[in-house]
Formats: sequence, C-alpha cells, structure tokens
Amino acid sequence: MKTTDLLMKIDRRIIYLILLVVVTLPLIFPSVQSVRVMPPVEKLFNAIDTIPADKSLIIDFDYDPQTLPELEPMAIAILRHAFERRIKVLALSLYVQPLGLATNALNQVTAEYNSKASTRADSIIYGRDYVFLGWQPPPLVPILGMGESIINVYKTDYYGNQTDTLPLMQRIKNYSNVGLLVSLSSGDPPRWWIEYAQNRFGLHVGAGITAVSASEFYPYLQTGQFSGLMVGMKGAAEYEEIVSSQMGIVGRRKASEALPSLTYAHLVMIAFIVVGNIGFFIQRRHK
Amino acid sequence: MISVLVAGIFTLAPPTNVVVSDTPDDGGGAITIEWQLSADDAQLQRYEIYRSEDGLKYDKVGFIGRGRNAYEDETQDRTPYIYKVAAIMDTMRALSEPSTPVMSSAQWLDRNKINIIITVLLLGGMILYFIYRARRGRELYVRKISGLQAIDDAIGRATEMGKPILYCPGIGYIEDIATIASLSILGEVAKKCGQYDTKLINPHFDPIVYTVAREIVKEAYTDVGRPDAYDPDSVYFVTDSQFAYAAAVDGIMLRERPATNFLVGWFRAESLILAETGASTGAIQIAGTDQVSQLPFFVTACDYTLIGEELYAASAYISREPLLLGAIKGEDYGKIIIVGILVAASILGLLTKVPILQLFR
Amino acid sequence: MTLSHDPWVWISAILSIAILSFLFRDNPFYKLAEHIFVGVANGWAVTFYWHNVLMPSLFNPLFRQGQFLLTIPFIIGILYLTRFIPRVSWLVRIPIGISMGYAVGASIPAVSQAYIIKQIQGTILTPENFQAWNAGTTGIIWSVILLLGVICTLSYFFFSREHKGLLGVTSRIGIVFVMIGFGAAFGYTVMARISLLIGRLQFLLGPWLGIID
Amino acid sequence: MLVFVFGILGIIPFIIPHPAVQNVDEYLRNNLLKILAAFALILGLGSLLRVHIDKMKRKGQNWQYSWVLILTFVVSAIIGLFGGVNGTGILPTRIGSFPFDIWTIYLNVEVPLGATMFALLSFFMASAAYRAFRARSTEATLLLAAAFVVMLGVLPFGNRISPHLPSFAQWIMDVPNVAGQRGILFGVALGMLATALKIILGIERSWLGGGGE
Repeated sequence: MKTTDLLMKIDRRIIYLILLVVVTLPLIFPSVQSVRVMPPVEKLFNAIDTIPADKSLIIDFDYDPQTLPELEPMAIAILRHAFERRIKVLALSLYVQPLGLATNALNQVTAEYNSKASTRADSIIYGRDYVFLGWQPPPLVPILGMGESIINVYKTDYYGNQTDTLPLMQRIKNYSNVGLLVSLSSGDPPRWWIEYAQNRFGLHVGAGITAVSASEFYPYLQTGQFSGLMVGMKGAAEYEEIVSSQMGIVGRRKASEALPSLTYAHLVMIAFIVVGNIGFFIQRRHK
Repeated sequence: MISVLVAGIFTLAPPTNVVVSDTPDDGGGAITIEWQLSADDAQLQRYEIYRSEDGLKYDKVGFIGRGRNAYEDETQDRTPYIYKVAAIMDTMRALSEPSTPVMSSAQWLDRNKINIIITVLLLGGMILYFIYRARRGRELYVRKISGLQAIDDAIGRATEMGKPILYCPGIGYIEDIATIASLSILGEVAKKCGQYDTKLINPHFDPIVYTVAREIVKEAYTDVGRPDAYDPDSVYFVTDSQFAYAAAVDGIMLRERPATNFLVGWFRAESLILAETGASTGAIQIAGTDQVSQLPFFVTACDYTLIGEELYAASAYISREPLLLGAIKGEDYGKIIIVGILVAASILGLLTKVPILQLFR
Repeated sequence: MTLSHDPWVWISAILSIAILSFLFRDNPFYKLAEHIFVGVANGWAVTFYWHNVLMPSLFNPLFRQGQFLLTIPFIIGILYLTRFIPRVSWLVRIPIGISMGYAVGASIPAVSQAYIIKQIQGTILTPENFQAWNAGTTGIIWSVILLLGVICTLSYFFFSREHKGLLGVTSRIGIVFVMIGFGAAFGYTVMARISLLIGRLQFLLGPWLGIID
Repeated sequence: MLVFVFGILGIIPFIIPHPAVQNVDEYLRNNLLKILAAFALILGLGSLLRVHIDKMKRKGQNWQYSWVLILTFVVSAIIGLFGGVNGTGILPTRIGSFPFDIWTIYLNVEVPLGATMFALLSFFMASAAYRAFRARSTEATLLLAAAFVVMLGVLPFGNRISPHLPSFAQWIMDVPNVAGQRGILFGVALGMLATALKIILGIERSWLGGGGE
C-alpha cells in the first residue's frame, strides 16, 4: 500500500525540480542530437538550394528577444546554407526592433566564413554577396514596392550606403530577380508576404515560425502557398541537421543543442504519467 | 541570351482585350482592370497599368507581376477613366489598346455577405421565436449540467471550512459573451455567499467588467436580505496585463487559501497557470469557458468544467428564467438546422455538380 | 564565464528568478515581483492610454485643432466617473451600453461567418473527398468520420432533451471525440511551452550568467 | 435602447460597404470606443488604489507589499507621462549611460516577468498531466491515450518507435480533434448569437448590474 501512495502522490515540487534539471543540464553541457528531417523543412531546404545563380534569397528577420531562441537558429542555418552555396542574400526587417538581432546573425555567419577563407573570392563580402537593407516603415511599403524596384524602396541600406552603388543591387532589381523569400516571424509578416508579394507578384515564400503559432500557419503549407516551413526549435534543428548532413557545414547548432532539453522534458512528463498510472492500477487491484 | 536576341528582333506582344469595370460589392473608389496575357508573358518582368481621364495623357498607376491578368485601381468615384495595360521587359514596353471609359461607385449591399444575412435571420429568428413562446409561459426542460450541480456543494464546503470563495472572471471584456455568462453566474454565487455568510473574492482584469460586477454582487447581497454582509473591497480591479493578472490571482490563491475557485469566463494561456496553482492549494475548482484552445487545460486541472455552450446554458439554468430557457430551446433547434444543412449539403455536393462550397464562403 | 554588466539585465534576471521561486512555494521574493509586476503594468497602461489614445485622438484634435465633435466622446467618457457619485451613478450605463451594444452587434455577423458558415464549409463532403480512400485527412473515410464526429459532438450540447436513446448514443460518441481532441491538444502544446522555458533559461544562463553564449 | 441603436450600428458595416456607413463605423471604432476604454481605466485604477490604501491603513496581511505596488505604479506612471514613451518628454530619463524611460522599463520588467509567468506553464503542464492523466474512466483514458500518442509523435525520435507514429499523431490532430472542436464551436456560435440578440433586444440585462429594472 505504501508504494502505491508513493507512486500516486509524488510531491509536485519533485516533478518541477526534475523537469528543471533535465531542461537546464543539456543547455549547460550542450550535445547535438541528430534528428530526422521532416518534409516541410526538406521542402524549404530544396527551395533555397535550387535558387538559380542569377537570383537571390531575401530573409525577413522579424523576431524579437522573446522568440529569438526559436527563430535565430533558423536564421543562422539558412545563412550558412546560402553562403556555402554562394546564393546572394538580401536581409531586411519589417519592424525596427529586430534590426539589432539581424545584424548579430549576419555578422556571426559572415565571420564564420571569412575566418576560413583565404582569398577574396572565397570570402563573403558585403555588397557583393549580401546586403542588409534595414527597415522601411510601414511594412506594406517594402512588401509591395519591391515588386517594382528594390532600390527605390531602400534608397540607402542599413549602414547608410547608397543602394545603387552596391554591386549586388545592380543585378537584383525587383521580385523577378528573387528566387525565394523566407520570413522568420511569429506574427503577421509571413501572412503579409503571401497576401501581397505572392498574390500580386508570384514571389515564392517560405517561413520560420514559433511552435506557439504553428496551427495558424500550417494551412498555408498545405495549400502550397509556403514553399517550405520550419516550426519552433524542432524545425530549426531539422534545418541545422540537413545543412550539416548535406553540405558538411560545421558550426554551433543552437537549436539542435536545445533539442535534448525538449526531448527529455517530454520524456519526463511521459514517465510521470506512466508512474502515476502504475500506482493507480496496483491500487485498483488491491481493492 | 537567346531570349534577349529574340526580343530584340521581334517586338513584344502587348496584352489584349482590356476590360474594365466598377469593382463590385465595395464602398466605391475602385475599378477592376482585366486583360488577356501577352503572348510573351513568360519573358515579361511585369505589367504596368496606365490610366487617363481625357484619353490623351496616360499616367502610370500601378504594376503587377507577370502571369496575372487583373488589377484593382484606386479611383475617384464619378470620374470616367480609360485604361491601358503595358507588358514590360527590360526597357521594352508594349501598350495595349485603350479600354472603354468606366466610373467607380459605391454599392449599398455586399452580395458576398447575403449568406450571412440568411444565417442570422434563420438562426436568430428561431431563437427569438422560442423566447417568445417561453414568454407565454411554457414549461421547458433543460438537462442536468454536472458542473452546476457542484456549485452548491462547493459553496457549502467553503462555509464549513470558514474559508473564502474566489471567483475569477478571466481576461475578457464586457462584450465577450463568455464574460456576460460569467457575470450572471457570479450573481448566483454571490447570493449563496450572502446567505451562508461566506467571504467572496472577485479580482478583475477589465475595468468595465469590474464596474458591472460590483453592482451585480451588491445587488445579490441585497436580494437575499444581507446588504450588511457586502464588503465593497471584495470586488476589485487588478490590472489589464494578462500575466500580471495571473501572477496576482496566483498570489491570492496561495495567501487567502480559498476553499473553492471559480474560473469562469474568457481565458487564454493563463488558464492552466491559475488552474494548477488552485489545484495545488487543494481547492475545489469549477471552470468554464468558450475558448476551445483552453478547454483541455481546464478539463485536466479542474474538478468540473463547463464546456463551451454549457457555460451559456448554465447561466440560464441557474436563474431558471423562462426567457433564457426559451433561448436554449431555440439554440437546440439551431443545432438541428446545422446538422440538417451539413447532411443535405453533403448529399447535394456528392450527387450534383452544384458548387456547394461557394455557398459557404 | 562573465557576468553581465548591464543593470537592466540584472533586474530582468532577478525578477525572472523571483517568479520561478513561486514553484517552490509562496515567498517574499515572489510577492515583491508580483506587486512590482502589477504596479508597473498599470503605470504602463496609464502611459499608453495617455500618449497613444487620449492625446492623439481626443485632446490634441479637440483643444488644438478645434474638432468640437469630439466633445461628445469626451462627455460620454466622463460619465464613467459618475460611478463615484452615488446619486447619478446610473449614468455609467450609458458608456457601457454604447461599448457593449456596438461590440455585441458587430459580433453577430462575425460569429455567423467564422463559426458557422466557414465551419460548415470545412465539414461538408464533396466529390473531391472521393478521389482517394484515405489521402491525408481529406480522403473519404476520414471526411465521413469528421462529419459524423461533428454531428455527434453537437448532439452532446443538446440541452432540452434528456440524453437517452439515440441522443444518448450520439452524445456519448461526441464526448469520445471531445476527449481525444482535448488530450491531443494538450500533448501538442507541451512542445510550445517547453520552448518558452528553454528561452527563459537561455537568457538566464547566457546574457546574465555568461555560462553559455 | 442605446444598446439597441449601437448594436445595429455594429451589424451594419459588415454587410454594407458604402463609404457613408464605413466612415461612421471607423469613427466609432477608432475614436469613440478607444476613448471610452481610456476613461474606464480610471475607474479600475481607483478601485485598485483604494483596495491597497485600505490594506495599508488596516495593516492587513502583507500590507507592506501594497507599498511596493503603489510606489512602482506612481513612479512608472510619472516616468511614462512626463518622460514620454521613448524618453522624449520633459522629464529626463537617462543618467549617464543608464536609461530609465518607460519603454526600457517595459522591456526589462514587464516583458521578462510576463515571459517567465508564461514559462511556468511547462511546469504546470507536467504536474497537471501527472495528476489528471489516470485511466479512471473511459473519458479519462481517451484523454490520456491521445495526449500520450501526440507527445510521443512530435518528438524528434518519434519515428524511431514506429514510422507511423508521427503521422498517426498528426491524424489525431486533424480528424478527431477538429471534429470535436467544430462541434463545440457550433454550439458556442449559437449561444453567442442567442446572447447577442438577447442583449440587443434588452432581454438579457445581467450586464447592467443585477437582473432587475
């Protein structure tokens, strides 16, 4: 009788403590857990991978400190992929808050590449390989305006350069030179890109979103409006996985490192449910 | 390279058959332009739309990607406009023939919404008819709702233990139907609290709901003849920030140790924060909401949960007001109609070629 | 391992830990954090309403640009304050009635469209469902199950008859669908919530303590 | 009566696109209702302050924390009102390199506190699941089983247990879950419609404060 009580009435604080430990420890001692890549992420990877040489990729950085743990790893993984394949990248934000976070991600991945590069041709060079267009309010202005001319919307880039002087911008004029746009956001932006840029100009759109907003965006994937989709930490980890396994890119994989926390947390919850039920069945048999 | 050469030798084919019309079902100020794609559509960068008032001077008003054959232009009502559409490739431009002139105007009725009007009239009429019948004094049956039976016991238990009752109306506004239903249940709970002399705690998220709740509680105490027992500090406003409100209610649960928690109204993610904290204090918990996304958490963490419409029905059930009961009868017939539509539309959709989905946009 | 030098990071971190400490039991740190939370939330609300609503939509146009039409909302708004004067406190019903009437009225067509018409559209069977036996969720088997599930669930919410006979059977089946749905939604949400926790821990371990980067 | 008029005003713009109607609607939404909400906040704050000042006078349980609440409220309100939203007001909101404008306070106090409260949910989900997911009855077993399958199915290695597990989990989300939810939604929609009509026609009056009159 004692054991069943023990199994059925575990103090909630013990559950909390165990959960806290299994989530925290993998973060402090990171190890990468490999993960099977699911179709939505695979589709996104292929969409980026097949961008032709004369077209570019636009990344819409619209995450804030709240959603950073889930969305920043996606940005890093996509940038690594694009830089490795020498796909030209245009970066922008629809809001002002994400600008600093976007710079961080761009600088980090650029530095990763340039530390390995020996020649100028090998390096990632601003203006030639990527451009950070910055922010141009209100959101609909760039979304619609870039259909005609990108340099007319962004007369200067984030760093104050005249965009028409940048070599990349002389080739990438408007959406017809853009192979794919990936919107990293948990709010409205992915929907806006679909409603305005895709419906009017046929822009291909992919997205990276938080786990909380998953159910809201799945329908767009089913209808084919999204060329691919990453959801939450798991989606980010899958992209990291596919980038590393297909292209042999090494580097910190923050989402894959957080994945063990996610897995263990689920397992702990499942274990407690099982323990509770074992106690319940033993007790019922005694009666 | 080849395409450039080809384009260099041949002229670009313009879009043809430009048709313009006043955009239907809108508030005016828009004209829809449609055209047949240029024969060279695949090579184009975009189409540009040009507009003229006099047929001589054309201004560019917009552009749209290739493969698209329609554009909506913003216009001044009651001015005639003529349009041309151009196919654009690099520096080349091929203009279509001008359209016939057209004016935009506002419409008084949005025809796309007729199905909504019919739905409202049909279901609303049904409900009103049964309310009217109830007014004539027909006896109406309402089945038992398990959460409601528990209310009396729960209040009795708090009284025996000498502990307060917490009534949390959630984070809805006064116009949310769940909040309104919650307020009528609050009235009944307050009456019982007055009768048994049990302390009531009623913290609020929205100032207007707070104002109304205060009146309701005060009147409930007066109704049962205990206006003296009413404590004006029992109903109060906390904050209109979602998680600050949750933090504060959690604090109340742990410090005041209510014997019974009512979590009835409109909730979002804080539902489980409140319900689990309440469960940890050993309180009996009665929850109710129409938020489908939060129901799983209430069902798991609370003793009784009023699911969706049960919440609305509860307020009628508890008051036993014939008019409110009549509405429930009307709603039930509404359900029969919905089931009927589902079945009939499915059969129609399967057996005929009627574009049935179009009716339910 | 370098601790943060930014005082705001320290404030955020200490407040976060104070909230987490609540899991152990109620304690002075949690009480402090809770009262700061409520206090600042209201301070922010006052700021927000003043700078983003009252100034741009009422006081500036009314007093600086002379849009006297705005005296009407101003007076109606002030009626809220009659609440404090017992003799005329019934006047508070005017602004409440206005807000209420408008919102409830607007909800009638919105509810009909989003909750009734759209849902009917998603449920009815069409020939497309018959193109495959079990293609994803739109194949014939699943779409028929979906339709029956909806009808049975709806029958559970039938209040004016006792749940006996046929209604008893369908409402039992309805409850089966509802419970499976609730369990699934619960399980599905776990990942989203754990992600939030990981986010908070990454903040504490990273920018604050500097243990991870 | 007022409710009736404004209720109709709420319904109409949904159906009639004419600018005459839409402009009135926009004015109502953007000006009148927002301004009314701002005034209502005064009522709420009055109530909050009264409760806490009372508590301090009576030296009731935990009265010291009421000081914290009122102090943080007053300070942040003053900073917000006079310092401007981004520190552009008349009050200086920066000492050296240390900014303390209301936006910084919001980002570093409200946001982390809110995020941590939100993150508490992962703990609460664990304890709620442990306590409630027991195979006591048919319903509870269904709840338990569905949650169990979906939790396993979304895991990175869910497909290693069985390759069909992730798609089975997705099926549960798409078919039984959707059916249950839709059934509930139809009921909710009918209830909302009925309540809205009752309010506009003045049959339901509980929101006025008390059922009488």
